[in-house]
Amino acid sequence: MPLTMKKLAEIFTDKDPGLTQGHRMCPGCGAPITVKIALMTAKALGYEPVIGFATGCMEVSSTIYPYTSWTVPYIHNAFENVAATISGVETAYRSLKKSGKIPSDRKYAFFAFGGDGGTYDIGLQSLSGAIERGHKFIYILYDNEGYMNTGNQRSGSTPPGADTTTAPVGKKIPGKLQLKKNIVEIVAGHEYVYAATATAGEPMDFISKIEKALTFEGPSFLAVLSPCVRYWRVPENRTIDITKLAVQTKYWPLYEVDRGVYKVTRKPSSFKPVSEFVKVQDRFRPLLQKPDAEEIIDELQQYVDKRWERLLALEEATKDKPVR
Amino acid sequence: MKLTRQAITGAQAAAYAMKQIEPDVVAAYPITPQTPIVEYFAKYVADGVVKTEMIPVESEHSAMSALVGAAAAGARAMTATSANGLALMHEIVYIAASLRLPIVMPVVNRALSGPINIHCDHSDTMAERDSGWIQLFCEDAQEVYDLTIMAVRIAEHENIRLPVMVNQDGFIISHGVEAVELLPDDVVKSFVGQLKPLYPLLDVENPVTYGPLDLYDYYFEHKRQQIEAMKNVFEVFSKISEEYYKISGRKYDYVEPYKMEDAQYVMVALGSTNGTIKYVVDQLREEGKKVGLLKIWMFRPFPKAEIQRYLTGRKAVVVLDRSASFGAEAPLYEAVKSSLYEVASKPLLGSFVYGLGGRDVNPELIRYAFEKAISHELVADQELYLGLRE
Amino acid sequence: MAELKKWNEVPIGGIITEPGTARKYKTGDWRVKRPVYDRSKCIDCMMCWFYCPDLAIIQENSVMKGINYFYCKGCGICANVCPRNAIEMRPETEFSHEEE
Amino acid sequence: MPAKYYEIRWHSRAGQGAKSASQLLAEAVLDMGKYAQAFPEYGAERSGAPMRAFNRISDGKITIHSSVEKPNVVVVIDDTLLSPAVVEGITEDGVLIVNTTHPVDYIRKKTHFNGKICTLKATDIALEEIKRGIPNTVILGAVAKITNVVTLESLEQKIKNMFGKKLSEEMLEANLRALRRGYEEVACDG
Repeated sequence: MPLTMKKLAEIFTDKDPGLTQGHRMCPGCGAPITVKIALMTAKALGYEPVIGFATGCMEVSSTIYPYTSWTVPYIHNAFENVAATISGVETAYRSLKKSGKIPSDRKYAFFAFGGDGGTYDIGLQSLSGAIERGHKFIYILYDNEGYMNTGNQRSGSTPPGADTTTAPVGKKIPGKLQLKKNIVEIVAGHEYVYAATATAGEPMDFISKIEKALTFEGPSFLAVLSPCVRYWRVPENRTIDITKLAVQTKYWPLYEVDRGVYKVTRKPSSFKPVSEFVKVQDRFRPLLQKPDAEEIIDELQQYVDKRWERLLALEEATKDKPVR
Repeated sequence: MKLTRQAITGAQAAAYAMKQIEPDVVAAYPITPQTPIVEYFAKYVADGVVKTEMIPVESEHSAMSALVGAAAAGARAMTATSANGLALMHEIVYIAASLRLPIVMPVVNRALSGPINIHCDHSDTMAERDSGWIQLFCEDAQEVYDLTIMAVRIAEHENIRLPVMVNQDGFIISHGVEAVELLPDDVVKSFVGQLKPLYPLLDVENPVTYGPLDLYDYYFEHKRQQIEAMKNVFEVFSKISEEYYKISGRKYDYVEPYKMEDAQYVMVALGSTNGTIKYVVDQLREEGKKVGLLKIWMFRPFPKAEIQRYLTGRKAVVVLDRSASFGAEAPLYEAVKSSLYEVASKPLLGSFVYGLGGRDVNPELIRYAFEKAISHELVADQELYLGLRE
Repeated sequence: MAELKKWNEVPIGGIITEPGTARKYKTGDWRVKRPVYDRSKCIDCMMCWFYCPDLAIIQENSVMKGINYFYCKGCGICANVCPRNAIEMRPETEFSHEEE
Repeated sequence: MPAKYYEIRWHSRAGQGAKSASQLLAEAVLDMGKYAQAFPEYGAERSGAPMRAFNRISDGKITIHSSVEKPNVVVVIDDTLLSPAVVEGITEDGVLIVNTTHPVDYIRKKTHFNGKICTLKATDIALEEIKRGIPNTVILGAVAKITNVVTLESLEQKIKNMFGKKLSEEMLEANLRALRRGYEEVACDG
């Protein structure tokens, strides 16, 4: 039976999810919600999470010495190497278990958490290497579409037209021109991997994907849209409903790729135009004030439509055809 | 005790020591001239000779990153690298020391790019001299074997908890075949013993946080701890060296004085060149010249007291550096010179940079440098070059 | 946290050996709006608890018990996700005389 | 008194086995209770490029770690490499050993070397005995004969230890025959 919110609440009446109060993330931040859901699911299913964190907002704000917001084993090494770091932890676990140096009756879950900077960009090599080597770990990307820790710079995940300090909307250039990297397909290209998108606004989908990742005999990867209210320039209380909107507008399609087999996990019966997702965020406001704003939004609409159709086609084409 | 004497390369000596140490985790990436170490070790793993789990990482950066994870988890962890590989690790080399993880890493010294060059000099390891790692230097393959085994004990000692680089000269030692006395497996195993993990991540009963944001209120205190741990190395090294002597008959120290008793002209150097210097010292002694050698085994922490003790009152001291420090005095020279600031009777000092990018240093060049000292032609703040066309 | 310690009084390597010490750190004073909870409207759906980024919702066995103002930063997510409008965000100035 | 070293320089093409031959020699010398070094010279060259390897042999411990500049013996595994450069630095009483089917005159002409030259048809012998044109073993036999730094027995024992487990009895015998023929068939001039 899948975990429900009520069930989780019962389980966590007298225990913490691994993350405690007193962290110093911005009010309304999506990242701690993402992390909390992942850890609660693992703990509820009897796993002992051991976690690695890439440098970023959440890493900084949760461990300001001598304070730590973690009650699970936690390691931060650097910005670009959380996947390699957790691969070392996981390997140590296998080695020590094999040689009888640690008890073998525990069910560990090795998590690596990183933002989009640590995942799409500077940490991509480390991530690719760890996945290719087949370590059993779960990589959770909390994707807030920019380098928010350093104050809203462009990342490989920033959508076109979003105003950032290193790709600002200017008189000549309308902000970032390039589309987001398709990180899930990059990861899914490693063949023996479970890769999926998720977001807190669709909690049951998110929880079931964590469950699947926990039991997957190999590396798994979840790209979780996790708004940064500050630099998306949305009200602090809209963190959750904006991610729902992202799904309803095809901006953030929910799907998974299990060893090459695509499955779209949420198929809304009707969609909203992507402009609804764009217009609620003031990071797009400078763009929207430009005379050709409509054109740019049309382009984005066409892109999300095409990507959706492509996903459905991939689902059809890869059905029952796992690469392994 | 049964000792095996084998003709092996420095790379084999390192790999063989690693086999006997049998770390829990090895993460490594090949790079010339370190490659044979990871190849030999991979074969031990593939043949089931060791129980070690090997992580065939995609870069040196990930090698050191994975080892930080493995060592924090509570595993005995090792890697090996050279030159650009070490440079790529650099950021994590510091982190490994700062997190006080007892990782041991053979480093096969090679010139740093650019231009790219695969041959020996010490620029790679010198770029890490302030990283918080203990740095040991080997004259030959025997020392590679011995010091790699000793390094494990030093790194893991409760008063130390610092990583160690065991340096050997690229190709000259790593690929040269020499006689090496190998200890039996069980002797090495009982010497290195078992790692006693400190704050292991895998202890979920006692969850710890590694690598927090450490701001101006505590960062300095943590650095002071590292400074103190480095000071503790002297005492611990001596103790472990004594223990190693009992099982091997070979005695190590921070420095090795060679024909120093009455020496008036002394050379100071790191690595394989010391062997060549010994040869020249023997020759010059035959000619009645009072020359000697002070070989540096331990460069970090720097054995200042020994430098002062051995060099005070000598007529002249020549320091050889196999790396340059652009815009400053060469690293070993700078350290020796600064150590002698406080001594009452200062020798004449001279600095020679040699052997960059694998440039050969032969007995004639060493003799030339000694002759400069003997004829009192050294100038303390003039850097000279051995084997360079000028 | 207590007085700052000397270098030889803290564990090596910056490692924090006591879990969850951040609980000692008050984040409630960041708040400019306060969520006020109306038990009569609440259906204990646990949405607010599930989504609170600061883990400031108090519940027992899936029964809503209130809000921990020592930690609550006042983001208002709880009020926004509440299907029954059982949580209202009110300016902190209204409560400035009260102790938490 | 500084130890006296006996030094050998090997010339071959990368992949022809000078490195292995020099290593095997060092190991055999070591088994005799003496000291030896073997070290190749590395560049960026790939198979086929001219390369060099070195041995340094002594009754006492060898500390020196510089390149060999004044070899007592130069061994040329591939006679297409013959040129004055191969005998560069060779000591006055030095010996040049060449794997060749050419006469000594040809070698003198190619190298301008006036000292002692020893030749043998190592590749032919290798083909006859071990059915493969790998002349190392044969040449090591010749080195034993000419230099006296290593005994034939020690080389035989080394080959037995090294190949004993990997090769069939027949192949091992063939290698030992190749070694002995190298020892017996090398001919010197000057």
